[in-house]
Parts: sequence; structure tokens; C-alpha cells
Amino acid sequence: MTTLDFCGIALEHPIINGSGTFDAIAAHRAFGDELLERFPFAAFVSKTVTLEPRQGNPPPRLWEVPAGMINSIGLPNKGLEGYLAEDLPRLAQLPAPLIVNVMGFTREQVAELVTAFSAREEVAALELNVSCPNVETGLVMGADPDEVAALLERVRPLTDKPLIVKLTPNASDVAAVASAAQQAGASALSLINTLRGMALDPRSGSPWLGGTTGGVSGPAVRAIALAQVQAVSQATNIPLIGMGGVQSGRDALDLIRAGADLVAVGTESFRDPVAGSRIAAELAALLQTTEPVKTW
Amino acid sequence: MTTLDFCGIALEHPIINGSGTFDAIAAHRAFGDELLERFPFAAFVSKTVTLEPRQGNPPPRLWEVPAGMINSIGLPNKGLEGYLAEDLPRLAQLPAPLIVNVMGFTREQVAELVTAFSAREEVAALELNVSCPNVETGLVMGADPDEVAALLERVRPLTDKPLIVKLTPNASDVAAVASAAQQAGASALSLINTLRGMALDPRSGSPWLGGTTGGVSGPAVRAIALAQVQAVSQATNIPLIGMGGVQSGRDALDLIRAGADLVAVGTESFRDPVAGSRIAAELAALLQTTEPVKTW
Amino acid sequence: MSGDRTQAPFGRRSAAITAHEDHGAYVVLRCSDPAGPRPQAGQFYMLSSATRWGGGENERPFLPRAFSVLRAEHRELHFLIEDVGPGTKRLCELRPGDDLLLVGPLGTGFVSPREGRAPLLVGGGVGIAPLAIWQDELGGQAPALLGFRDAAHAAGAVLLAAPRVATDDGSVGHHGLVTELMTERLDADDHVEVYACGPPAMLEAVRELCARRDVPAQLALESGMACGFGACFGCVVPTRHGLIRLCLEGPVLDAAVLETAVVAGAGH
Amino acid sequence: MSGDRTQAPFGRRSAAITAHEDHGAYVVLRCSDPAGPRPQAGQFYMLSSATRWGGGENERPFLPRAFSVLRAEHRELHFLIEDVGPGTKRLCELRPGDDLLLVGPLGTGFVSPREGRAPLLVGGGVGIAPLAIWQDELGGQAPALLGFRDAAHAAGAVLLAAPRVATDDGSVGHHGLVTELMTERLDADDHVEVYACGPPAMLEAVRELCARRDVPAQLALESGMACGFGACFGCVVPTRHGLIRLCLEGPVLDAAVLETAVVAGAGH
Ligand SMILES: Cc1cc2nc3c(=O)[nH]c(=O)nc-3n(C[C@H](O)[C@H](O)[C@H](O)COP(=O)(O)OP(=O)(O)OC[C@H]3O[C@@H](n4cnc5c(N)ncnc54)[C@H](O)[C@@H]3O)c2cc1C
Ligand SMILES: Cc1cc2nc3c(=O)[nH]c(=O)nc-3n(C[C@H](O)[C@H](O)[C@H](O)COP(=O)(O)OP(=O)(O)OC[C@H]3O[C@@H](n4cnc5c(N)ncnc54)[C@H](O)[C@@H]3O)c2cc1C
Ligand SMILES: Cc1cc2nc3c(=O)[nH]c(=O)nc-3n(C[C@H](O)[C@H](O)[C@H](O)COP(=O)(O)O)c2cc1C
Ligand SMILES: Cc1cc2nc3c(=O)[nH]c(=O)nc-3n(C[C@H](O)[C@H](O)[C@H](O)COP(=O)(O)O)c2cc1C
Ligand code: FES
Ligand code: FES
Repeated sequence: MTTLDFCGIALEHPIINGSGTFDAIAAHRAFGDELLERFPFAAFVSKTVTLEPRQGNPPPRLWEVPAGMINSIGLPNKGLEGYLAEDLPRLAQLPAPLIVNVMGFTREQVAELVTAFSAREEVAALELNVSCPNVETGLVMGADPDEVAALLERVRPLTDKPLIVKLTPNASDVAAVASAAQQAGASALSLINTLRGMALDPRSGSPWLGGTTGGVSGPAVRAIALAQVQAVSQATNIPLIGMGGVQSGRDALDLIRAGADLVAVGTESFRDPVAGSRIAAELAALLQTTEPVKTW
Repeated sequence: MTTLDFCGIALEHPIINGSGTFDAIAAHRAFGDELLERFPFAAFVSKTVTLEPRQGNPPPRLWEVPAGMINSIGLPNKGLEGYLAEDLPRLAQLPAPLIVNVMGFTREQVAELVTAFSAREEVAALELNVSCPNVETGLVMGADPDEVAALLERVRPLTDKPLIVKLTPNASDVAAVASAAQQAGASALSLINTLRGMALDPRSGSPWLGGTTGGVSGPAVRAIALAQVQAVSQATNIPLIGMGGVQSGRDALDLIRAGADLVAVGTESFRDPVAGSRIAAELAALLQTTEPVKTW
Repeated sequence: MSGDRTQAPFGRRSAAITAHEDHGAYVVLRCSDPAGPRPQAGQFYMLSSATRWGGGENERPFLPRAFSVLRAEHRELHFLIEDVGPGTKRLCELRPGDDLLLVGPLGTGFVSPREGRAPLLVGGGVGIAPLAIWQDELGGQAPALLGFRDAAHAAGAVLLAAPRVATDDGSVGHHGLVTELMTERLDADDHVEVYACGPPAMLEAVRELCARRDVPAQLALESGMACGFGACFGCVVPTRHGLIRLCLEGPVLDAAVLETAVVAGAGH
Repeated sequence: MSGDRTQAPFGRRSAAITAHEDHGAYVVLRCSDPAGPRPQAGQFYMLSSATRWGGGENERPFLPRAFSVLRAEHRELHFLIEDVGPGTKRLCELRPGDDLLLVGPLGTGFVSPREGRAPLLVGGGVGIAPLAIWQDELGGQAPALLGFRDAAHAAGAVLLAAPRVATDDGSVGHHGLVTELMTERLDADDHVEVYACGPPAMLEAVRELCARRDVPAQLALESGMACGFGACFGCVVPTRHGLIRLCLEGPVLDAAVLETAVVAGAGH
């Protein structure tokens, strides 16, 4: 079986999961060892870990929209310590390299997280979720080129592991942020995260979601993801992980043609837990008959 | 019949069209006088006018996406002179007040357009399309608070007519842009314009659209529009025109509950030319049974 | 609950509809599931139709929908469905010859009554579904108290053995709430363990009644779900131990862990 | 073209399907349209199905689709449809009892031949549709040359009177291109005016042939459309006078205004 190389990590195919859209530990409880025997992703990206434990947003957390959904999950997680103690040992057993997604509300918090995971050989790479405000500057870390550069300057020296920066689509100029991230030492970039959206309770007229607003994902955002991946691909030359509304090998091929090296599947796994495998197979079939090269 | 007041303009109901999504002159050719007898909009917003005539983008200009579409029309129009000579006299005959949407690639161009239309009593209000780059600064006028403020400082003194600023959704902080626009003298704000998106030709893999990228509209963007209208409503206190994926009175009510005073219908008119009237009627029925007030 | 869950085959499988039965306001769909395990009473499946899932009211449904298993016999699964929106509407249209897509069985099931206690089943509306299979597993004798809105809904009562029925409008059985029937029962003999499923307000009334009388209860809750297998963190409900994912730790919960059975966003 | 267009009632109306006929690779749908005017040959309608428009492949169709009128008799409209994607697929599923939603008639129609010229109809594939109604209006005698891929498609030829057929695979009629039949005709007598509709490559061949021989031609073109009534500016095609909206200035264009009949993004 041929493998591909992503930042020095050998992968069996180009399909991984989007952070926060597949919990391998929970799925193991639901599906048993069949999950491990037929693991759908070439690498596993864990849900965002923060320094302190978080409960996440109050329910309701979900709303269905035309061709997609909004979530206001609010990044519930056990915090760094809980993750290291309970989750990491189990995730290390998965038949796929582990990418840990982390988020901090200050640069120092991110630095602490990066340092902690840098020491763990179970971790193949780190993904930085920069879709939250830096509480010290008030700016969303991933929406501003200077913010993202300052963050990377702080954390890049702390680890030799690949640092993937997960860009937010809610930015005026995603390509400028991407290019700043590359210059400041990002190993790779992933995009898109969810788009800010809202829903109202049809009965009361007040916000449906416990978090008031949430993030839109699914096919509804696919064309937006494709445009952003293409723009970032033109502005950078480090590896890209494309995602946003991928449901088929055709959608994955589009992202690859737009410049992605890997493709992540998020919302589609909710509809079909083995979507990752299906999409990888469909993509492989398409790649046998099509040139994935950018033709413009 | 009760009327409502929007910036001093009396309107029969709160439903208008989105700029560039209804050509009353063309529709008159297709549908005859019935169009005028049953005009679907309380005010008519004309397609963006630029100083010079524009051909627009080469075809193909359309692509269908899940629950929506992408267009790369590219703002074809006759230019200021052509519009004044050919279109304005005809649009002045419509049974609804006329709002002229204008765009310039420099502040001076916008100033020239505003001055020209300010002199025409057929024009009830002006809408500024700021979703394009200022060629002098390289920044998208509507994505940056300082840009939009500088634009309004230049053009606000040139007219007593209401100036509506049409915000772009492709911005890191739409509320900040909105608030800058209000402070610099905008009479009202409208949002959202289309989101940047792309499609690839399934056969060749190269961009489908003649303009390479285009703008996503329709139900797919509705939840994003709602979130942006709510954010802008909280940051400002001038009238708002909400739009983005509206297909029903329920969708219009949601935008009103989120803070919109008027609601514009765009893509849905392509599916149903009288969508405006239908939505106005559905909204009126809902408003009889529901409080449109914000409940949070 | 605490019992070992029956695990689902990994993936989404297609299941041919074998029967569509109307029961007043409800539809019973049967499908053949030769590849799936026998589910536990109280477990659920994520369902969608193989075709035309999407394109309904407002372009929905998009996500699959959660349904308790009503019965599982002869390698067939039965589901009880009430048309309340685009997803259930589409499922109610299915007929033999159509295919379901399903993932499951998922979540936890009911567990046997504690030592010395007899089971008492209390259901409201479409919430009677998991009680039917549970009554079967308990030997078919467990008393069932079922509450419905009206006669059209009370038609679903035939799905359980020897039920006592209450309707809001008095058209069938007791005129009033099912919890009134339950109080009567508990007054007569409260050495029972209650198994309840129904709308949030009913479940909350059951929870409170049981708590007040120190009667153990297992409640099958609902909440909005996207995935059903713990992936999205969307289905959380508040418990005394914080928010838990209902699809993973539930849907059957021991009433003792709940401060309330009312879940924001659940129910119609 | 230059003729006064027949205007559409303002709005989208519902039209009951009265017949669904299979003609090889094509479907003819008939619907009753008591409220609509009699369309001109060459005009088109924007069609969608009243239910389940959406939710197909990739969650499409979303926008209505454009179809030339095939025939209009007894307050019924006929359309000829080839299943090439999610929208046409859904329309081909419709049966009597289902409803279409339609807007139209839209665009411009064919106009009578210039003084001293006899009409010659040249169609390719599903492009034969507007030629059928035009042949009727011309009195049923106008010669028709029709090209198809294979026998399954050539089954559509029965929709015109006395056609000469060419197929790419030679299974029916002349083995070759319809433009070969056309050249033969013009060689015999070129005092004709050509009315053509078909795939871009065929139209372009017709345009070139006619231009070379100074034969006037009216071409019914296609391009991707969102609205059909001039609202979106999406359907433009290049002409000698710049880009024009095909739904408004066409779909029938005088070949003289075209440098090419190949429109980017049109055809399959
Ligand atoms: C474990 C479990 C078991 C269940 N068992 C059964 C069963 O056996 N039989 C049965 O009939 N039902 C059962 N349900 C409920 C069933 O899943 C819902 O009725 C179904 O999901 C409704 O989908 P819908 O598309 O028909 O309606 P929806 O439109 O999704 O509406 C259902 C409710 O969701 C909310 N809602 C409305 N619009 C939206 C939107 N856009 N996005 C998100 N939420 C919205 C509202 O509260 C509405 O009342 C069960 C639920 C769970 C969690
Ligand atoms: C004036 C006019 C008259 C016509 N008359 C007839 C007629 O009488 N009979 C008939 O059968 N057809 C007719 N057509 C063509 C018909 O409108 C198209 O076949 C139809 O729109 C295809 O829709 P679909 O959903 O089935 O296929 P689509 O998937 O929309 O595919 C059709 C073509 O559109 C492009 N495409 C693919 N995906 C997309 C996408 N996501 N968004 C946009 N474009 C895409 C490709 O080029 C593809 O080959 C006419 C067209 C016009 C403009
Ligand atoms: C329910 C849900 C939870 C998510 N949680 C996270 C998260 O914890 N961290 C993160 O970086 N992205 C998170 N995402 C974003 C996804 O990883 C992905 O970027 C996005 O959903 C777009 O892909 P999709 O359309 O395929 O879902 C979440 C998305 C969803 C739908
Ligand atoms: C085909 C098309 C053309 C448009 N042209 C313009 C335009 O010329 N000027 C402008 O300000 N907005 C233009 N818009 C944006 C719409 O006015 C509206 O902001 C957007 O489509 C969102 O609304 P909708 O989802 O209801 O279509 C256009 C949109 C579409 C779909
Ligand atoms: S439904 Fe997704 S975690 Fe429970
Ligand atoms: S299809 Fe919209 S302008 Fe022609």
C-alpha cells in the first residue's frame, strides 16, 4: 500500500476527520472493535483541548439549516490534565497517527498546551484552533495576520512537532492570515472552521442555541470552503488540509484541485459514521481516472 | 392601508428586493403591465451602477450549490450616463420608491455617483455597495471600519438623501464596520451581500465561473445572515435592511426579530418572480399573531 | 443505564421496509435488518430514508433522526413514528419497497427492576415505543399506563398489552393525565420500579412523583441529536454530575441523576 | 428575435401533469395550463416540480430549469425532457396527479422566413423540441432534418412530421451528422431559412455553413439560467454587440449576430 507524507507523518490516504466531529473513544463504546478494524481516517484529530476543563454551552446546541447545521457546542473538554490522563492513552491505541487540536485564550495558554503535548511521543502533530478571541487583545487570533504571527512566534520555538494552524473563515482576508502564519513558522494550515450563524426558536423568537450564535457546517458551506482553500493555496506553499461540507470523493477532489493536500470530513460523519472510508475510496477511484493537478 | 417609514420614505410593507436580483425593466418586457399592477416590492433597489459602463464577467456566471447558488455576474451595467439616460426615466414610473445602488473603485468615484443621483428627485435613497476593493488602498471598502468611515466622510456631505451602506459579509468584524458607518453618517445599513465562493468544472477541474470566484446566496447563507444582522443590530441604532436566503414570511420574521426594519428578497425571486408579494403576505399574517420584538 | 450496551455494527446500513402500518396519528415502520444485532429495550437507531432525505420543508431534513426501537422480532426492527416535522414526515411516507438507512442500536437500554420491585411502565404519546419492547422482554405482564392527547393518538395503545389509557380530552379511557393513573397505582402499591418515556413535562412529573415517594425510575429522555454515537457533543442534558451526552450515557437514565427531566430544545 | 414576444402572466403558477410519455431516451410531459397564453414557437418556460424540488444528487435542484415548449394545444403545454442531471431527473419522475410549477412563456420565438425563402428545420437531440411546434405553425410541411446519438434518442423523431434522421452510430437513418443532411439540402436548393436548435457544436456547424452560403438562420441557443426573466444577468452569451441575456433577447437569435454559437458552460 502506498502511503503519503504529510509534514513527515506517513498516512495511508488523504482523508482525516475535522476536529470535534468524531470522538473515537465514544465511537468505540458505540461500535466496539469494528471501529478500530475499519478506522475511517488516515489520521485522527482530537477535539479541541483547552488548559482548563470546560462544560461547553448549555443546550440546545444543534440546529438544522438548509443543507447543513449550526452547532454551539462550546468546546467542552476535560482540560489538559484530564486529556493527558484519560484520553491520550486511549487515543494512542488508535490505528492512525494522532493530531491534537488545542486552543488557548491567551498566547501563554497556547504555549503551555504546546509545551505539554510536545513532550508526548503519542502526538504526531498539533493543530492550533485560533477561532477564538485573545482575551488580552480582544482580537480573534485567527482573523488578524499580526495576531496569528505573534502567536506562532511565541509557540513555534516550543516544539519540533508539526504545527498546523486551523484558520477561521470569519475573516476579511484569510489568505493574508495564512501567509502570516506560514511566515511565522506554521508547518501546515487547515481550513475552514465553521461560519458564524444563528437560529431563532420559531415559537419564542429568541435565540435557539444555548450559545446564542453557533457555527455553520455541512454542504451549505462547501463553495465557501473551496474559495478559501484556493485563496490560501495561492498565498502559501506549505501543506493544506481542506474541509467544509465534504460528502463525497468528488467534493474531496475539488478541494485537492483547489490546493489541499489532505481533506477532512466533519458533519458528514454525523450522517454516516464510516463516511471517511467511503470518501477515501471514492477519491481513490476518481484519482485513478483524473489528474488532480490545478489547471489554472 | 398603513404605511411604514424608512428613513423618511413611506413604504407599504417591509419587503423590498436585493440589488441585482430583479430587473424591473426586463421583467416588464417579460410580464407586461401585470408587473406594475402587482409590483412585488415596497421599494425597488436597482442593480449596482458604476461610473463607467461594464460588460461584467464572461460566462458561465452561474453555479448551483446545495440550497443556493453562486454568481459571478461582475456588475454589468450601463454606467452612470447610460443609467441616467435610459433606465432612470423608466424606473421612475414604477409604483414604488426607487433606491439606487452605486459602487466606485475609489472614493472620488463614489462621490461623483452620489452627487449625480443626489440631484435627481426620482431617487428616494442611495445604497452604497462597498463589497469591492478601493483600488487606491487595496482594502475592501466594506471590510475595514476605517475605510468605510473615510468613504462616508467623503460622500455624506454631498447629499441629503438617505445613504444606505450595504455591508459585505466577508469581513472579520461586520459589527465594527457597521458601527463605523453609523458614526460617519450612514442613514441605514443593509446586509448581507453574497459570500465569496467557488466551483470547479467537474470535467476539467478548472474554475467553472468566468470570474473564477463568485458570491454565494440563497438559503445556504440564511443562518449566517441572521447572525450578522443580529450582531449589527446590537452595535448600531440606525435602520437595517436584512437579507440573505429569505424564502418565506417566517424567514423575514426571523430577520426582523434579529433587528431588521426591512427585509430584502434576492435569489428567491429567481425561483418565483412574485416571491416578494408572497413573502410580504406571509409576514403580515405572522405579524398579526406574533410579537416581532426581540426577546433577548 | 448501567447495563452493557449492545453495540452497533460500525457504519450506516440499508434496511428494506417490510411494512407500513397506520395506527391513528402514528405510523409503524418495519424493516428487515439481517445484519444487525438484537437491540436492548430502550436503545435507539438513527434513521434516514435512502432517497429524498433533503428537499423537504425548508430544504430539510439533512441529519438523520433518532428513534427508539418499538420491537425487534424475526430479524425485523419496528419503529413508531409521529409526523412532527420534515424528517418524520419523510419517514412516514416510506412503504415496502423503499429503503431506510440506519445506524444502531445505540445508547443504553432499560435494566431489570431492583430486587423486590415490580415493573410499572408509564408512557406518553410516541414515548410508548420503548415500553412496548420492554414489556415483551419483561414477559408481557408488566402493567402499562399510557397517556395520549386524544383518540387519534390513543390508537397507539394497541401496541402494548393490556394498557390503561388516559387522554387529555377524555375521548378514550381516563379523562386526564397519565400521572393521575400512576398516583393511583402507587397509592395502592409502591413496591415498583417505574419505566417511563414521553414528553418532557410528563417525564418531569413522573420524576417528581417518584422522587417524592422514593420509587426508583428509569427515564428514557429525548434531546436533539446530530450523530447518535457521541461524535458531536450536541445532545447533552443536564444531570447532577454535569452535562452528559444523551446518545452515549442515555437515552435511558436513572431518575436519581436528574434534577429535572425537562431538556431545553426537546419535545414539540 | 424581432417579433413581439408573447408575455407571461406575472408569477409562478401550478400546472397539473396530464400525461407522461416515454420516447426512447426522452420523456414528454404534458400539463394543463388554462391560465396561460398560447406561447410562440421557440419560447420557453422555467419549470420545477411542486414537491421535492431539492434533495436530489448533492441536495440539488434548487433553481428552476428552462425548457422549450414542444407543443401547445387545447390549453395544454408539452415539454420534451432529457434526464441529464438532478433537475431533469426529477421532472422525468412526474406523473399525472403531480404538479409542475411554471413561469412563462418567456423569451423570443422564431419568426417567419424572409420573403422568398422556405423554412428548413435542423435539430439535434433534445433540441428538436422547439422545432416541433414551429413545424406545426408553419403548416406541418416544413422539412425537418434531425440528428441523434443513437436509436434510443432517435425515438424522439416521431414528434415531428416526416423527418429525415441521422444518427452518430448509424443505427437509424443516415450514419453521420445532421449537418451532412443539411449540406445535401442546401446543395439542392439554398433558398431557405434555417431554424436550428441543438447542442452547441451542432449549432456552430449550422451557423458556419449558413454564413458561408449566405443562408439566413435562426438559432435557438441554450445557456445556464437562474431566473429566465432577465433578473439575474446570469445567462449571457457573446454576440457581435457584446454579451446579451439569452432569456430576454433570445433564446432564438439571428445567426448573423453571433460570432460563434458555442456558449461557455452550456450543453453537457
Ligand atoms: C433517543 C430518542 C428516541 C426517540 N424516539 C422516537 C420514537 O420512537 N418515535 C418518534 O416519533 N420520535 C422519537 N424521537 C423524536 C424524533 O427523533 C423527533 O421527533 C425527530 O427528530 C423530529 O424530526 P423532524 O424533522 O420530523 O422534526 P423537526 O423539524 O426536526 O422538529 C422537531 C423539533 O425540533 C426542533 N426544531 C425545529 N426546527 C428545527 C431545526 N431547523 N433544527 C433543529 N431543531 C429544530 C423543534 O423543537 C421541533 O419541535 C426520539 C428522539 C430521541 C432523541
Ligand atoms: C432556453 C432553453 C431551453 C431548453 N429547452 C430544453 C428542452 O426542451 N428539453 C431539455 O431536456 N432541455 C432543455 N434545456 C436544457 C435544460 O434546461 C437543462 O438540461 C437543465 O437545466 C439541466 O438541469 P439538470 O439539473 O438536470 O442538470 P445539471 O446538473 O444542472 O447539468 C446540466 C449542465 O449544467 C452544468 N452543471 C453541472 N453541475 C452544475 C451545477 N452545480 N450548477 C450549474 N451548472 C451545473 C453542466 O454543464 C451540466 O452538464 C433548455 C435550456 C434552455 C436555456
Ligand atoms: C459539532 C461540531 C463540533 C466542532 N468542534 C470543533 C472543535 O472542537 N475544534 C475545531 O477546531 N473545530 C471544530 N469543528 C469544526 C470542524 O472541525 C470543521 O472545521 C467544520 O465543521 C467544517 O467541516 P464540515 O462542513 O465537514 O463539518 C466542529 C464542527 C462541528 C459541526
Ligand atoms: C445574481 C445576483 C446578482 C447580484 N447583484 C448585486 C448587485 O449588483 N449589487 C449588490 O449590491 N448586490 C448584488 N447581489 C446581492 C444581493 O442583493 C443579496 O445581497 C444577496 O444575494 C443575498 O440575498 P439572497 O440570499 O436573498 O439572494 C446579487 C446577488 C445575486 C444572486
Ligand atoms: S448526538 Fe452527537 S453526541 Fe449525542
Ligand atoms: S436567466 Fe436570469 S437573466 Fe437570464
